[in-house]
Amino acid sequence: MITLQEYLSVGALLFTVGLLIVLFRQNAISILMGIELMLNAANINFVAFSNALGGLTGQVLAIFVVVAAAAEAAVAIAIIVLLYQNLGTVDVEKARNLNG
Amino acid sequence: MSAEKVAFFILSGLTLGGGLAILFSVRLMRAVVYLLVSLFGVAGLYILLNAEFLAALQVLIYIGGITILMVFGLMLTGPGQFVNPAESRLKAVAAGVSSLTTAIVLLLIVKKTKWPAGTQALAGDTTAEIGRLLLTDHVFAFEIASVLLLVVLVGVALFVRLARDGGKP
Amino acid sequence: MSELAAVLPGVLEKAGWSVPGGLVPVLAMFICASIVAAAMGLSAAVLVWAERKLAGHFQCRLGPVYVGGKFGWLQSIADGIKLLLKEDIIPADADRPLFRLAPYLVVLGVFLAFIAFPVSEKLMVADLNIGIFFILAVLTLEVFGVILAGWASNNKWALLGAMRAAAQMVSYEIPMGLAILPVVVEAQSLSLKSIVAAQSGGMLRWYVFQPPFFMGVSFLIFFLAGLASLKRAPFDLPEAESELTAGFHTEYSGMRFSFFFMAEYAGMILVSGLAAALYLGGWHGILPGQSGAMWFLLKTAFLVFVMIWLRWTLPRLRIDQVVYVGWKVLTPFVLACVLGQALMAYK
Amino acid sequence: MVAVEKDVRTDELVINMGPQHPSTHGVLRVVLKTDGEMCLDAQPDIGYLHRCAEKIAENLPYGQFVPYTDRMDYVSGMGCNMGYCMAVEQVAGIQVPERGEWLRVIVTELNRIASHLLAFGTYGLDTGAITPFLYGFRERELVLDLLEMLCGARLTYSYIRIGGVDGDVPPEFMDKLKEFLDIFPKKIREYNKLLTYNHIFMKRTVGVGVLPADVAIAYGVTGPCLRGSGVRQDVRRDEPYSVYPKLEFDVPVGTDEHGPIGDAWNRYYIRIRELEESAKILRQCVKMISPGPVLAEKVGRVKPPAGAEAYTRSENARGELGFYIVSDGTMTPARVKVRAPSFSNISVLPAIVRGQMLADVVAIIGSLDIVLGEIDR
Repeated sequence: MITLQEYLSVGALLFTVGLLIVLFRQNAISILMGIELMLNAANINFVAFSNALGGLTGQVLAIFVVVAAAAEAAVAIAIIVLLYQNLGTVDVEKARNLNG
Repeated sequence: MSAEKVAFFILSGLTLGGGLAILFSVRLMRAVVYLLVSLFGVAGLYILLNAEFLAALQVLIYIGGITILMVFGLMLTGPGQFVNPAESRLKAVAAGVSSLTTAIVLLLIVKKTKWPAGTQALAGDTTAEIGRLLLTDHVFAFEIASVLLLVVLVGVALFVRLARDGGKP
Repeated sequence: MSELAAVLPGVLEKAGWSVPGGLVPVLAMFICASIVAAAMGLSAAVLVWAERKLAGHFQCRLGPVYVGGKFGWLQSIADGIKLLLKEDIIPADADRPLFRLAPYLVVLGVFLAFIAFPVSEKLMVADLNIGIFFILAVLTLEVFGVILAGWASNNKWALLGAMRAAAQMVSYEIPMGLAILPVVVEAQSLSLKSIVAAQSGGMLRWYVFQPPFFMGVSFLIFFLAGLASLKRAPFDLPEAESELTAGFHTEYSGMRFSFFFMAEYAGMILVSGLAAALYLGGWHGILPGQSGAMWFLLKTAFLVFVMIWLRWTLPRLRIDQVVYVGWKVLTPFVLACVLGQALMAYK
Repeated sequence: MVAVEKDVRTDELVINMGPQHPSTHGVLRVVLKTDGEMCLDAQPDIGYLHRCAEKIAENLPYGQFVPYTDRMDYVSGMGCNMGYCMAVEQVAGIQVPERGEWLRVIVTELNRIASHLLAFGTYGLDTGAITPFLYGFRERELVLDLLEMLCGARLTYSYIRIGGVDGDVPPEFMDKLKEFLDIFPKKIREYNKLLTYNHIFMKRTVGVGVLPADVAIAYGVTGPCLRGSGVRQDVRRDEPYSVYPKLEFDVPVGTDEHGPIGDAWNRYYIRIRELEESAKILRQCVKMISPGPVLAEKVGRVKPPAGAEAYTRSENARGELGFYIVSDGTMTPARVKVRAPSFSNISVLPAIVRGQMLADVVAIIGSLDIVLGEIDR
């Protein structure tokens, strides 16, 4: 028997790992990976709650998160490719001219 | 320890280990493979949580879609991008500290809150039930999601056009 | 698998082996896995031989004749031994771990898909209630393996092959997935067992022949898209021999190369079998009341034959034409089919 | 604000197609500059099969160079034999007997059929269809059997000698030839059904690699490639040699029936039509040939007068094959220059591949039907 707490801990840790990747890495694709991990962490929590409470709403929400993640990844990759074509880099530290 | 528990530890190990491996890998392509491992672990956790449909969805969308998109992104952003540049020390420390704080806070919340114990069995065919829910209770969100996808489709098509014309609209 | 797990303790007891109760499901799992793996390898070997023999006859020649006496029936075993004994070459600048990993991923994808493969009512590893969806999901693993293989080889031809594979799969997964929907709408289930069960009662109950033929059209689309996702001719661009030498597996040799081969042939069986189960009534016979694994295997074999036939007859499409067909021909048609079937089900 | 580099990066990939590649038809290397699947530039790099044939010719007695010509266009060696022998005969003033000329035409036309069948089969391979190759080889086998009856060789014949041909045909040759000519039209219809009018094949080749007539002429393209662009040029008709004036045959040219004139499909289809024309010529030859000597008497050692020179043109399977010979009055020529059709044909490649897809490059190289032995010599 695995308790809800254990699942939530995994979710929390995965979220932290994702956050670490986003903060540590400068490469835009790496950052995207970190964001995906964070979204997955949220999904684990949703599904764990769904399982614990006996409703399917959590799973439905998780499906929406997956949809959003897919959409986000598509746009992000398109932006990254465009960034590379215009600036010749995907290093977010170097692509500063949006800072003004 | 029951078989379920063993499976849980293996799968969470895969999930978190894959995530950490992304953090420490220097080659981006390998990072994508580690991401794959991590996402597989999550799919396994879904199965443990009796969410088979979501597990299959996870594999289909993440592995069949998002990781492949990332590989595409890697291929299209040139060979120079495979190795990450070195980070500044200050930034690393700041990132580490803030992440550690987040982790501690989150874990504390998980620990301190009184969660409902045990699980409630889900009745019948969850897949059919999810479908029903999507088109009844959550039909508004469903429509929003489809509009979102449409917007993404159009937006990405526009981006591709921009990319082909050399960034000029 | 659950049935195997139920009878296993008795069998073990008779044999005089004592196995702790908790290990029985694990043991059953291993047995099933080895059966699937063996069946996959064996069927791939048989198919390689059949393809060579058929290709020979399509081309006014004999095909293999010597190995094993008559008909060269041991040819693919000989080929397998040759591939096993061949030196395993990894290019100097390849990404070694990924290069090694890729063939396994490709095989794993197909292998996992066989778990829900419905040979007959009893002969099925597991009847998952998301059966068909599960198969579609794990098959994407193969795509990733192919891309990884192309990338890790550090060869420009392989990279181009991988890019083609990715573009092709992305365009064909969608019609393939959508083509299943009319059947799912009609059967009200994702489980392959119940989908096949809904088609019992003779040939006219098969989904292909159901008027107004939305499912007949989606059968054709499923088969074509399946062909494309298997990278079989005329959609064999990722491994186009005359253009990309061998595409994503240019740098592979020996056993690793044969893994790609095995995945392709097992995939042929998988797609044909799925088409047979989804649209052609699976294990149900032509007349009402007939059923059995034989029927399923016959239908699968026929579809595999069609695949081989197409391969040795048609030239190869170009990548823009492949993508065009996927997005602008198959997808609209299949969407119309889904819509039509949904409207039919609504009334 | 940080200045942004404005130069747009284009991700060009430079690929070496060859010298070891299944569809370069030999040891040709093409340096491709691609953007994804799009081919921006292609530079053929030749010379991997260079064997100094022209230099060897300067050091050998005239008659001994004949076997080397087999190895130039090794797919239609008879044509090369004939071109060289014609040049030597002109420079040394040797008259070939009537039957010798007839046999020369028979064997060169047979060899043209064999060569075009190979082109047909390999073009199928280039576009991804494997079966046409074996269908083509089925009939090519019959032709090679016929040629084997004459000289024992199936590839490097050296059957045509200075002053005529090596020997008369065996008695059963003519019957076998008639048999072949009877079944051949049916087989050509089969090829058309299998490949020429296949929907996918036409999608792959129609409108691909369009070579306008003026560009083709400017690059010196000859043979089926030039005729595919709609130029009715054939040395057999324009400047008839041997017994061609007595024969009736058409010179097929490209049409805009299915797509633009001068595309890969037209170049391919010209070869199929030429199979029919060659068969027509052979049928006339079988009827019109009469008994007699096949080799000029007392050819012996050829020793042309000093300063004599000759340039002969002949229509080989790939286009106009020219031999230029200068004599210095010794047993060996002072200079032999070969005008190889494939050499000119491949030179047009960069002009027509720009902006085509990678798969089209293969289709275009295949439609040019080059033989590297001839390009490099």
